[in-house]
Amino acid sequence: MSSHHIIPLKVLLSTTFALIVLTVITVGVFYVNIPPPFDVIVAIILATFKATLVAMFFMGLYYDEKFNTVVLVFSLLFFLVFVGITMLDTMFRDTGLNIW
Amino acid sequence: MANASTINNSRVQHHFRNADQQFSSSKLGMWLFLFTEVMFFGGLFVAYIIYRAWNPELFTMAATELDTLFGAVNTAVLIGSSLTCALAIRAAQTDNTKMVVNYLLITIALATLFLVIKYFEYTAKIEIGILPGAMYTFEGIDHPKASVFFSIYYMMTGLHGLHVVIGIGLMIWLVIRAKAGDYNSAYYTPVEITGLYWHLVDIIWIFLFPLMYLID
Amino acid sequence: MEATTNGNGKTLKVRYFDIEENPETHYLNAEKGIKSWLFTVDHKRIGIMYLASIAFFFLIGGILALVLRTELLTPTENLMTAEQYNRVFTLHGAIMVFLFIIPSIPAALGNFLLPIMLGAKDVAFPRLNLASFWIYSIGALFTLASLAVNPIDTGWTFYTPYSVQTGSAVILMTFGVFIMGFSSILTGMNFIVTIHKLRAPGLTWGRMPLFLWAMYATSVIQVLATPVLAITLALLIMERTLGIGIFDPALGGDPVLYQHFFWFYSHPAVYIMIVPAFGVISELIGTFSRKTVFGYWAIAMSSLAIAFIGSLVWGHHMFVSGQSELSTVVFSFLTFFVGIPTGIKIFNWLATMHKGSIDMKTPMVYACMFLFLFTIGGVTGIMLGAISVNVHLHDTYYVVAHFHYVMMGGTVIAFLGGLHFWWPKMTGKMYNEFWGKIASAFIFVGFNLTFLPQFIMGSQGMPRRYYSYIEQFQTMHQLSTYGSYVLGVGFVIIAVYLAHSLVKGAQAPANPWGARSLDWMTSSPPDQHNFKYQPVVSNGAYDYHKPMADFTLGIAEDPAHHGHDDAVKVEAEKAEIR
Amino acid sequence: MEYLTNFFLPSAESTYAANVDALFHFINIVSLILLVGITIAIIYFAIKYRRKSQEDTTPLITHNTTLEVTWTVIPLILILIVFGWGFNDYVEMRTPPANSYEVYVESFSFGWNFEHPNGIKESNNLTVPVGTPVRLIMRSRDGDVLHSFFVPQFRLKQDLMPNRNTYAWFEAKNTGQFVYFCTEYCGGGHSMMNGTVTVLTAAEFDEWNEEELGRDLDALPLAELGRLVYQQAGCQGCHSVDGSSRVGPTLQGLYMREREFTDGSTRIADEDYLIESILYPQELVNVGYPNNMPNIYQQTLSEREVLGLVEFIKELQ
Ligand code: HEA
Ligand code: HEA
Ligand code: HEC
Ligand code: CUA
Ligand SMILES: [Cu+2]
Repeated sequence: MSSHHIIPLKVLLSTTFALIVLTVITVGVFYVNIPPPFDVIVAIILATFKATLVAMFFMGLYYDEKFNTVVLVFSLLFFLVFVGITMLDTMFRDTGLNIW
Repeated sequence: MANASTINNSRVQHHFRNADQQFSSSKLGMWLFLFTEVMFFGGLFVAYIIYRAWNPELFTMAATELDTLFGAVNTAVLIGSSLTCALAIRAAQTDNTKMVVNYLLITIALATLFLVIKYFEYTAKIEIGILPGAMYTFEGIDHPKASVFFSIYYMMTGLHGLHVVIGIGLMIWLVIRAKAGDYNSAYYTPVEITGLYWHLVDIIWIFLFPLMYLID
Repeated sequence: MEATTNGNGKTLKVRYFDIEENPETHYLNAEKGIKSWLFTVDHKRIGIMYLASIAFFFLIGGILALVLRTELLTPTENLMTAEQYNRVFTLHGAIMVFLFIIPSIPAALGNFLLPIMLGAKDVAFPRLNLASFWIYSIGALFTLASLAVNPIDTGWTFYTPYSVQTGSAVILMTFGVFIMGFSSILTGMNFIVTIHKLRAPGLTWGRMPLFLWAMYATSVIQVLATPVLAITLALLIMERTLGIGIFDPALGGDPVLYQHFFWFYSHPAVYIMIVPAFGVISELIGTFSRKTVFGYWAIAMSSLAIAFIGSLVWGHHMFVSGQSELSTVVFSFLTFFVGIPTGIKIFNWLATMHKGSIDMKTPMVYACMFLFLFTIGGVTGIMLGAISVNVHLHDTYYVVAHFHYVMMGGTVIAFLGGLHFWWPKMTGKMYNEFWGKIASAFIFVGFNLTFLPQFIMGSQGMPRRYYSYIEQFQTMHQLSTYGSYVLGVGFVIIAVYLAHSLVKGAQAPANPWGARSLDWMTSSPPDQHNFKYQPVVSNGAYDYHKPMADFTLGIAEDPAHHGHDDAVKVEAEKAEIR
Repeated sequence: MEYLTNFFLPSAESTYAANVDALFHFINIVSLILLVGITIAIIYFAIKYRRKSQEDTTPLITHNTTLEVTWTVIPLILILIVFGWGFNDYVEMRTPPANSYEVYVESFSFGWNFEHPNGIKESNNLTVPVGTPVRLIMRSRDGDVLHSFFVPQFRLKQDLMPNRNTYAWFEAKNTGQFVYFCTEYCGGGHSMMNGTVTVLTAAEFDEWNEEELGRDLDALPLAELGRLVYQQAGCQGCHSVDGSSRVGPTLQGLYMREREFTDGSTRIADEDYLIESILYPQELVNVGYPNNMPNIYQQTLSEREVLGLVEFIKELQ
């Protein structure tokens, strides 16, 4: 059964290494002073990348039943819906209907 | 929740056809639970994003009060604990009970270290009057909504901290059961599932760190 | 007791077995004593405990409704002051929503039926299921505690900043709801896993009863939206205790943001209420028309579509709240799309009745009533979704009438239908058909008399949550109040004859309605482990064109026991074991 | 028909009201057709296909694509029409003409203040000229809760918040008095937070303006001033002058009556007491009433106004 996959030690260690390196990069980027809003974007991309590594290898999604990945992706999607649609309000208040 | 479903030792519960079915059910259950965790923290992230979009200057000013070093070290600590946690599962899969216990203990130690660091961070802030909400008295940030930033900060890190505490509790319980020899390659569902939970706690911190500490 | 079958897509050897009629021992009497109930992990008993709890809370909520209707008989003070009135409608709304309707079909009927319909022995996590029930009870206790301390007066929506400022026990109440949220989440998770992992051999997705599809969609919404309610209420509690200033304008927060948070849960929550009802109606109409449900896949998928689209439309409660015009327009646009899959369901049910063999038993009477009342509730929802009209109708009795038509006329009616339908299965007793129909007539008349006038006075401009009103509305209010009394009489009749049937009712056969799904392929009441054998499914749940003989299947675990020795071989196509 | 439409909706008194009503009637008619169709189908099927014997068999009809597409597409078209129509009118309702007459609206628990561009202030009644677009700039009082301004006959509704302004506009077609309500739940006085919009002809409106502007508050006798303050500072929302009980006790006959407080003490309602209970309402709380009288009058009322209130209350015997 695929979900009983024993994740190779090498994979675990290199994932950890990659995560630490990415953390260093994240902090490094902070000191480079990228102008907003790109600083946030870079930070989010790096964090997403790290999170993907954790999910795939530490949490074993890479070896696991596909449906579990679907569940995770779905939850992120709904989070984005929540933020996205709410911001249609919070970012466009008092602009009236002139946007059309 | 993971625990309740799997208390029964290696025996397969009567309504499952076999161990595989039980294992993959538990795992799916845990993933769904993580789904709810994403939405639970999601609410706070939404509040964060919206307030940041409204007051970008406030977030820049306020983040200077947060210590990047503390944040970075804690990130590394949690990544390390994720590794040892994954290793504990590996040990269980390879029938190495002793290492299961050892790895779990290291994980617990790292988690505790995380909390200790958080403790110092919090006290440093509380001393200068950076408290959540109405108790906020700090005057170093010249912004009418400064207290809102720190409310969000305390809510997010506090809820995350609460998850760390729960994680420690779960792992202590795993250690006790592992010492009793309950886990082996045929049955290690609780370890696996607690591991999933722990990695999610790690992931959330991975996002919190740049969003809270690294704003310029 | 593992049936050692391994039929990954292979042909299974299957034997018929007889369903035992009126068994000596069944889940109700297999164990005795109060503890055997309170600490049971049997999904059926948990379902029954939920049923009792929600009946209790429906009674309380209903009595509060009658009290507030009585106050509204005249424009002046009848029974209570404005403050007391505010508490009464808040408690009525909160109890009906959080303690009654959300757990009603999913937790009570769902718990009882879901594993049986799947041919499983229990839900995937039985202990977690019991925990859900206890969490629900603890949450309910907090709610009741708030009643004793200082009943809350914020409206069931807890809008800030009023909920931050009022002196009533908001924290106790919201904490109770917070706790109950977890019960809902855990039940949802449990059901999703059970449906994914514990389907009987041969029970493919396409053979599942539509009730299960509906429960699946419901569970997805529960798992998805409820955590947001939890965090919202947690933040509200923090707002009151610490003054965190996220939602409270006095501290720099934004009250409209609170409304987004609240409705992000509470709009999908209305589909937590109605989608299970759709599931029940599919079962009722299929069974009592004795006909294959028309457009099986359309009905199954429309539940998921409703769950999905329903998650995108929460802002239609906020058209005049001061949210941006842009989002108002987007929300209005998305809102209407829920009507499409819902319409598909309604028309498919009608098409199922076409050329059927329709037996107007009480459950079917309720199903037809549902079609009528829910359509009214639904189309008035479309009315409310139209922005310009909503500006006029928002927060008037038109909205009150709309949501009672969908919640009471939809969910509660479907629930009553389901209750009568599965009553023989759950209790082993038949209810009284004659009184069943009389009561349904009272409910139909009383309901319309109560809520139709509310549409009219709402459009004329009668605001909701009003303790007194201008005289112009008095006639309508009086009609509405009298209607609610008729409604009350209907419910009393139901309570009486159901109680009577428990004591003196006729023994129910295993399959009184000639239904085809697995819940009817076991004795009434079912065995402690649902089935004496691991059932194997080789027909769809609505294959009414096939003879009944095809349906009583099972793998004899112990051939000496009840199995026919001259076993017939049945091809179980694609009998997958996952 | 006329009768029927009036039965459902109050008379349409603003320029955009008729459009809203048209959509309302359109949806109603379409819904009614759908509902009647569905109901007939249920009843017809239930009779025609009723079970004749227990051995009845039914045909296997799994689906019918043409039919299903039909009942997907027709509703789709209908909802697009309804959306477009509602959207169109909404744009109008949200776009005040450029030359609108502007009124500031303030809501508080439990009452309304209106301030005209020329400085005239009114409470619980808004006076406007007919045939002129009026733009409302609305806000709830600082520290107060949400309220909502609803004039059924204008088809106008908008929430008010304490932390930012919201806007609405209308143009009255006819003169007259129109009720408005508060439609955002706001506590004990929610259902008493109503008032009127008085629409005058242009000439009457000018006259009214002159009268109001000409009034010299300082010359007003104290009791008269008190009555004005009673109406305009929101006391009216919670206190009646006719003996009936609202959120707070009635002011009628209050003077020199013995009062009982939640701390067990009692006191005669003399002048001192009246002044104290207006300025420091939180100190002594009457038995049987919530402690929610606004604690704001030290700031908002002048000394003369408070004295005026006292004189006014004294006269209410
Ligand atoms: C069970 C609960 C339930 C259900 C199922 C619904 C279903 C719907 N609701 Fe309702 N609603 C509530 C419970 C529910 N609602 C509650 C509790 C409130 C008030 C909360 C509060 O403020 O306290 C509310 C309030 C509410 C509002 C806000 C009103 C306001 O405060 O201003 C709106 C606005 O858009 C709305 C819309 C809808 C729509 C479009 C649907 C749709 O899902 C309906 C879809 C169904 C149909 C359309 C009928 C069947 C279809 C056909 C016959 C096909 C033909 C159809 C077309 C041509 C479109 N609802
Ligand atoms: C599931 C949801 C639900 C249900 C079923 C009901 C049922 C009823 N509701 Fe309510 N209602 C709400 C949910 C519900 N309501 C909500 C959410 C609000 C908004 C609150 C707010 O504004 O915050 C509201 C508000 C509301 C108002 C508006 C108050 C206001 O705005 O001022 C009114 C007024 O008429 C009303 C009336 C009624 C009536 C007469 C019934 C009747 O249908 C009740 C009939 C029931 C009975 C009479 C009980 C009789 C039972 C027995 C006798 C025993 C039977 C026992 C067994 C079967 C075991 N409700
Ligand atoms: C939000 C509602 C509210 C408003 C607005 C309000 N009051 Fe009150 N008032 C109350 C309540 C409730 C009480 C009784 C509780 C108490 O004694 O504090 C009260 C008590 C009083 C009393 C003491 C009455 C007695 O019976 O002993 C006086 C006098 C009074 N108010 C005057 C005023 C005046 C004058 C104004 C306007 C300038 C005003 N109030 C505005 C709610 C209100
Ligand atoms: Cu003000 Cu309701
Ligand atoms: Cu909604």
